[in-house]
Amino acid sequence: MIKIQREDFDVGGLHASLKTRGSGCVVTFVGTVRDTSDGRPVSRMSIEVYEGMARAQLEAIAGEAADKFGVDRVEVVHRYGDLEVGDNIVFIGVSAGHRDQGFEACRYMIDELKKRVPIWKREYTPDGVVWVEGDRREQGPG
Amino acid sequence: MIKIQREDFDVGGLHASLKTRGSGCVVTFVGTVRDTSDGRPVSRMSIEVYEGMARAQLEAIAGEAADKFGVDRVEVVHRYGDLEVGDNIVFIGVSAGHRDQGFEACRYMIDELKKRVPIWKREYTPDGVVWVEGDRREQGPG
Amino acid sequence: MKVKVRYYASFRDVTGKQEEWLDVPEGTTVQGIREHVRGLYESIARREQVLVAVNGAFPALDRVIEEGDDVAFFPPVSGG
Amino acid sequence: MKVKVRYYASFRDVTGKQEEWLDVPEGTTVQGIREHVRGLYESIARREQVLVAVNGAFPALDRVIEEGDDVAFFPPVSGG
Repeated sequence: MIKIQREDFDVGGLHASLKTRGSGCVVTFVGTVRDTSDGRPVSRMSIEVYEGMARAQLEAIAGEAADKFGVDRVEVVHRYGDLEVGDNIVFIGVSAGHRDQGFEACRYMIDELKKRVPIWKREYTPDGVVWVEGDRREQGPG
Repeated sequence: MIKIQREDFDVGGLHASLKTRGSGCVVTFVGTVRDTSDGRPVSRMSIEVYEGMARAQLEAIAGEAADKFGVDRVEVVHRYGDLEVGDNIVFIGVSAGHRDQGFEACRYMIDELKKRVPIWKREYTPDGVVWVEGDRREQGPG
Repeated sequence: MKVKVRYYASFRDVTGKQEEWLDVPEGTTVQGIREHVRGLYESIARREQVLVAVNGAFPALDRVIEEGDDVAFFPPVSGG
Repeated sequence: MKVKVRYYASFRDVTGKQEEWLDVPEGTTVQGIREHVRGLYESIARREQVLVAVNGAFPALDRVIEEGDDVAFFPPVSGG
């Protein structure tokens, strides 16, 4: 299931929903808000999403992971809105027969998400509010 | 923290305890009991552990992961005793600044666990009870 | 032909707009509408990477824009 | 010298023992005690991989066994 939501997610519940009787493992990646970014302190973050396209891209990525790695189930949740340090940002979880598949599929999904899903972070730093764009930071208007 | 226990573990609670303010991600691997093994149906499993040595090896592996990949926190739980299909067997979780570290450390730990931590599975199949040893299955006395 | 375009993230800030209607010739390609937008906004023109999505996907640059297409401009993404 | 050895997993089944005392000469190495055990149990002798741990670690095969060492024999592990 793909979800794009403001609310936090329940890691334990998502984990349970990934399991199948044929799965030998569940691999998950959760991205969280760090208190630094490129060496600068970050006090909080806000996340903007182009929702319709983000959902379409995430569904495509989940389908690619299933095709390439033969995973059993996939769960993706991405949050938007205002987040504090330590908050969850994204959940990517897969279940699979074996750990090679599980690790590769989970890694593939987060890597693709970071390349092509239209979501942007804005970090609140002592220097002001900064858009994060790809691997670079661009100074915003305030 | 390293735990070797009969009881199930709480994935959500372990996840929460891995987070730090400086971490950007949490990567976890959970091994579960599959309903097949090498193409044979499995109805349940029992797990034996040489506990003192298993703990020492897991502590060594956690230390190696911290040294090699610079992870923030590590949690490992391995269960023993009788397990049913779908039950959790092992939890390996790490928090880290970046996802490369997180994925590599988590993968390293489960790979090392499967090589050198003295724990053995016994699968209940229609052909009898089978010790799993490394990648091979050895027929047990019944 | 009138085409509605939307701006996301820093592009909304630098254009001062969430969306606008552009008047472009029939047969304009994705590449063409990107040049058009670069011509309107100097701060977008300066950017190395200007992503254009059409109807929720990343199209080929020679794809022709049709009336009613949903066109979006944004900088490199940073989710996850 | 008397050394206590323990057997785990299928090795406990094939020896029929959880542990036993072996009488080996002073200066016996890890390799030596493994040969000794292979000599006692044909089903262990047949195994390609016979792991020996001393005091919770995998020692070098030329390590000398000391009185009081905690020696364990087991097949390849299968946790996780």
